[in-house]
Amino acid sequence: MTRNAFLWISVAILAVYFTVALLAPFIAPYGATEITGSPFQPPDSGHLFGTNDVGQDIFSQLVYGSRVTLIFGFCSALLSVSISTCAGIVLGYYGGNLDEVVCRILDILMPIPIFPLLIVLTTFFNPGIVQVSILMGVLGSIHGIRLIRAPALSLAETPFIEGARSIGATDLRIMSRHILPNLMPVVTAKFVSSSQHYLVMGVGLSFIGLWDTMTVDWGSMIQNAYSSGALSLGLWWWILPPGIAVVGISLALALAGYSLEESFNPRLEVNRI
Amino acid sequence: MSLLEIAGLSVQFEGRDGTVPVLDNIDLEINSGDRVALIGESGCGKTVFGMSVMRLLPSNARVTGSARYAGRDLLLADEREMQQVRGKKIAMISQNSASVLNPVLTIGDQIAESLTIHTSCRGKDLHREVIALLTSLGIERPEENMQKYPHQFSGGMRERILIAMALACNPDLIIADEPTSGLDALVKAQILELLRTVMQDRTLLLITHDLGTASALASHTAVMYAGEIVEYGPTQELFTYPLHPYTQGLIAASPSAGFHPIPGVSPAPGQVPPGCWFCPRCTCATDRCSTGHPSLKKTGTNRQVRCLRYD
Amino acid sequence: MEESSGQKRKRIIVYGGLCLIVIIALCIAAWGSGIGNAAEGDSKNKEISADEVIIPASSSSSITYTSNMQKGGVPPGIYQGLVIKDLNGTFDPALAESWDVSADAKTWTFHLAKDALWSDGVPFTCADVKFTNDYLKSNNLTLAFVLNDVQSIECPDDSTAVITLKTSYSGFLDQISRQPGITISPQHIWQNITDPQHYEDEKFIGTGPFVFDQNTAGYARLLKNDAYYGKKAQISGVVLKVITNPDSQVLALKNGEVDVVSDISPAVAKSLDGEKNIAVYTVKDTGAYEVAFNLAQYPANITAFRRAISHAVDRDTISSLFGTGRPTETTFLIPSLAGKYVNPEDVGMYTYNLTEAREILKNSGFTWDGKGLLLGPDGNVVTLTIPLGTKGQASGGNQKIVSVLKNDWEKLGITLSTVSYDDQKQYKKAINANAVFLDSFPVTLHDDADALTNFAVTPLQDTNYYNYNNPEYNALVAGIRNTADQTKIMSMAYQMQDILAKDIPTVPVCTSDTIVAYRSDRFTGWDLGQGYYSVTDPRVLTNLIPVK
Amino acid sequence: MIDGHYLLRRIGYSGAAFVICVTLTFFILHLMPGDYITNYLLSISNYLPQEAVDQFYQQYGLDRPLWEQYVIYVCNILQGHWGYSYQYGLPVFPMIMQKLTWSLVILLPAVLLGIAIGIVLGAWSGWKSGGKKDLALFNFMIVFRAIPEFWWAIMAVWVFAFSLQWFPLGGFTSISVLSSGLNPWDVLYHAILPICLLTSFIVAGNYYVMRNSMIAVIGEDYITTARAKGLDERAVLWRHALKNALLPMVTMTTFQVAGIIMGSVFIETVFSWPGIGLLTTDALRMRDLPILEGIFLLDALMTIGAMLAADILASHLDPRIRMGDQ
Repeated sequence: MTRNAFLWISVAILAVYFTVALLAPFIAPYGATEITGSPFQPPDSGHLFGTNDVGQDIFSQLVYGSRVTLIFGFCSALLSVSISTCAGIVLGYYGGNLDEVVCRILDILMPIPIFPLLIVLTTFFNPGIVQVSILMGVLGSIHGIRLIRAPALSLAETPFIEGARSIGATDLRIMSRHILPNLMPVVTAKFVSSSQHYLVMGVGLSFIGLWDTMTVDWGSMIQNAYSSGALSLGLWWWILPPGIAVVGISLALALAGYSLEESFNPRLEVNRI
Repeated sequence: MSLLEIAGLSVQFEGRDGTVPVLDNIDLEINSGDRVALIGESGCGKTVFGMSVMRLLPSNARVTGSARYAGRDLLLADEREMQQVRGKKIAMISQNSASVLNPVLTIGDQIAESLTIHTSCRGKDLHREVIALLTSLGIERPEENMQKYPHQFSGGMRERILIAMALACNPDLIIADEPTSGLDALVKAQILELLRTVMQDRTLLLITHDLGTASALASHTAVMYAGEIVEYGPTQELFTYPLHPYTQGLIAASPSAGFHPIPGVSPAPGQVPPGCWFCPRCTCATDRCSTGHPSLKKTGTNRQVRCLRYD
Repeated sequence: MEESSGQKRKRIIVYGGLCLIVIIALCIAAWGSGIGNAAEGDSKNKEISADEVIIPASSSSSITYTSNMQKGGVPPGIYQGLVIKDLNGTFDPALAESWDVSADAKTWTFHLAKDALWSDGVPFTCADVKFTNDYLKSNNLTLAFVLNDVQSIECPDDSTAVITLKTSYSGFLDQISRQPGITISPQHIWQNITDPQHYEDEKFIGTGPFVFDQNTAGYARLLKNDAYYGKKAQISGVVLKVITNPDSQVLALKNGEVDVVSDISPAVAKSLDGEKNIAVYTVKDTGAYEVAFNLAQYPANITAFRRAISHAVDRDTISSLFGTGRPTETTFLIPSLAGKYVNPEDVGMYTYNLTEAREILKNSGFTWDGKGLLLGPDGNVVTLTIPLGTKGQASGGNQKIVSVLKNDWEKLGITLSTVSYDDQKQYKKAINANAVFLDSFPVTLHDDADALTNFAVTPLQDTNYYNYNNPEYNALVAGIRNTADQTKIMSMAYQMQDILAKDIPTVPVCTSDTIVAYRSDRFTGWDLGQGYYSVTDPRVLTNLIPVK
Repeated sequence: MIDGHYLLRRIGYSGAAFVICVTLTFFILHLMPGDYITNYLLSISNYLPQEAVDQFYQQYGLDRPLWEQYVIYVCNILQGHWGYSYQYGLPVFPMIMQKLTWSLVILLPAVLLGIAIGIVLGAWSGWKSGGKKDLALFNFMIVFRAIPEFWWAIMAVWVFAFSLQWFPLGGFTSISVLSSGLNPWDVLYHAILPICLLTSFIVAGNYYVMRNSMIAVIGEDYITTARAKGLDERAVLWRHALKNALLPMVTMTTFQVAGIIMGSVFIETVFSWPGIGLLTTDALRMRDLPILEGIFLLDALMTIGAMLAADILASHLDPRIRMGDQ
């Protein structure tokens, strides 16, 4: 089995997750907060994963929860990577004073503790998913800009960029048609690894209850199960499914990330399975 | 008696898409005091040859044949034995001086390292030894310079340091792989002069694509094409009366001879044509050249050539 | 390897520096955690005896004690107020053995316990009572607001305190004993303290049945006060242990690491039922929920709408979700707890009947559009948003209520959504901007006739959360304040409940219980009966008897 | 040794970063919706006594204009006064230090062990890259790292503490602390499960970076040179490869050390280990600004210190940085 096969397997797993999230209303037998049974029902045909302490269907919660978790992970990763890429390319391409100034600013911003800042900033909004993911994306891009800037800088000095410039291509065209495609491997790999990171982070934030606890997502499901007796009562069907769901997508993203990284970085290719 | 006797050395690399032959059935004998040059175009397998003798090829290389050094077959020696040979008996001057020196160690440390491994030289003696080496290679202010890091030196200086590293343990054989690549003409001439001085009484295997370097340093020359030796002989004689069409072409292609390049390109490893491998580029190829593969034949007293014309 | 002396020095500096950093870090660690002075062998450290009760605390901040003049919290069972509130609507004696009140509810005379001693041996006198009031006020301490009504405190003798209020206030006892209440502080300790804001008490000299021992590494320990003047504890001490996760508390109970766990869910209680050596008891009606209206906002400003909604709250289903809850039966006060103050005529006012709700809406100008959505008298679709305080108490309960309301109100054509707020201030703002909100509270806040002031507008309180302002009602509230006559108070409370039943500023939904599980092989006496719902209540702790 | 100008420049940046951190956190925290006194009073009482709120504002100087509060705050910080907690009225610095110490009981061994083991494993795996053992380890690490840490922690508590009862359910120490004082072994017994978990996370992260870095290094020409000198494999690995491969690790490690304060929130939550992470979330809920400011300040100081240390360490490892010609 090769890394390539791993990539396809992880893409397939991701596709399943996305399908579930998109078609949630058709897949879930009940609403996410609908009370459809008595509390703590063990799994049966009516409730695939049983019910929680209120009598809500855990399977339906799992299905609807995928939306929140996926939106959070991918939106913040997309935002963060877009900002990093745009800023990184512009800095790398123009260089000079602009680059110097922005890099100094980044140097200064770097030590600011992101995680607590994020937690505090969420209090400014009704801590909804979208707001938090935007915040997270913006704050996370501080570290990403440097990652993109370095290869952009060396690309901007290569002969073919000089060539493009000499035939009168506009800056915008050079950046979008010549530099960006060459950076795509780095950007893609960064996107995949960021999505995994943010997704797990989002579930974690929700687990420690730092945003809207009314939203049904995997983190709050785990938190709910963990604090309302799933362990002491041995209700595995309550605490395991959301955890396994997180592990599944995180694993798929991790595998995809490593496979991508290897296919773009031939040096790592010695690893064959 | 020969110092290093290579017989039937073949190297193949195992890649993702099967194995790729790089060297084919090389025979080469290096006697004590000989300075043998191995010349050929880039990619013909010269460097691989040097590395295969040192057993430094990556793990996916399959080496067959024999390389007898002082009666032992190096290809069969275990790793421990090889460590005794490397640096002490056979030393190497690698190409590309910018990257072969470890950037985080001082050059003093790096030169002293071989001495520490292979000799009992320690402390003040070691220090003195390194300074003597640096001085003998024309590096000024050795005390100060041995505390410096590779990136603080120019290309020519780094090349001198590499030579010092190779000479440190006074090895029986030195394999110099493109010692003058990437240097400008003036520095190159200096290094060549230096090499000529220090290699006067030593055994040298010089790997180069530059005929000038070869003729300046080597007593014997082997010409390599697409992984096999096509001609061998004393340098002076070989350059004056080249027998193989490829050697002739190489000489014609050198800038001093007016730069007439050989038409076509060398075959990629593993994609050699049937018959004589040089046949598609050969100006004097005949029909039988494209069918029968010639073997390396002795001609005259001390010449060898691989061409059907001399059969 | 050859090294010059310069290189050697460099290396020594770097590695030495790294080692130094590690050592410093370890030293800080040792200093902060008190590892360094652990060996001192403090003589007051008594061996843990078998008859010390171990109670889990849900956060380390709940056992971070500062002083009883401050907000940070004090160990339970050490400080006492004049009276202690009994959840049956009466008051038990504490430092005051008995009390009289003047007819206008303005002058309160407390007869203090004569044998009461501070735990350092100094006798407790009326001077301490007077000092507490004066000190709180002269130092502008936050808790002083509890005593805002107090004009002065006189001490005719050591064991009598006469408190004169600024205005008549029949609910004064409730005021000083309900959370946060006021406990009496020792004058001989506090008179020397000039910076009470930042004073950290380490001894906690009090008069209660327990004395403070220590507070270390996630534990707090109280010992029995042998010199206590009242009913002495029969256990030798109390240990509070931090276990943050409620589920871990249950696990700890099963393992025998703690002796009691309170506030467990009905399902957990059920699973503990068969366990050996574990007993479960339920304290009824400790919490309550209401669906409240903001009368300043459309459509809650329409009385008919509120009336209709009062029939669209399925109190039976909701209380069934709480596992142990019961639907409330009256307009406001909870019958079993408020006892005699409940007007029996109003019991059972808000029956669940969607048809009737629909009828009321139809008769008062509401219509429905083609999709079945409810249109208000102004012709617009009625949509409601319920603000929720996520970090507020019992928000889980509110979630359950919302899910049931949503189900029913959608049948009436009302679209219901929720918004969560992380902060009380924002939440209160949101309550003021929306028509409907939910409230949940421990019943201690609502079980007294005085608590009906919640709905009033008075000189002290120019508005209320309901934005309810009925002059007739306000007059009754003033009336209740101004008298100490229990019969008068009762009849006025009845009238007020009638008014509330008519105006419906709120729909009481249900009450819920607190379930407590304890190790029956260790202590008995946890189940003190109705009204004592906190396991750290000194009355519960003094009632405990070790099994062996 | 280190280029003086370079060091000065780094220190200059650190100073600027610190000022910006302090300013940013001050304003963000003070503009944050909600305040302590409202939360507190509403949690204990049904109505909000305005006089108590005003009195609180006055006592803590919150009624002054924001810039004035900021100036006072900065002056206090410069004099080493970190203020008093709203909740407890206690000085913030000792409170934070006490919590931090308890956190460090877990974090310090975990970070040190994690970095050391991660580097060794990563270096070994990268050195042997392509081999069976390397691949087994590599795949194991990928899977391990993909699983969220709180999930591991919950499962660990479930299996080891509750089902098998090998370890305590949580807390710092057993109850004997009350009678016989703090016993380091007992603390270790309570800390061992969280330490193991945290260590394995740090190992997984560092392993991956170290392995990649090692793979990049073993392709370098100077490794061949070292072999050609006759060095044995161990010497090549430790003397020539490791030092070069460590360079990218330095930055990575910096951020780990810097994130140390908040990094343990999940573990602290699951193991009832009331350290600095729980103090932060608690203070945030209560809007206890002085404590939050203190934690941010400490966090910024630690981050800046760690980055400065990383710069110095990197320049120690890499002469190219040291000589000032990056």
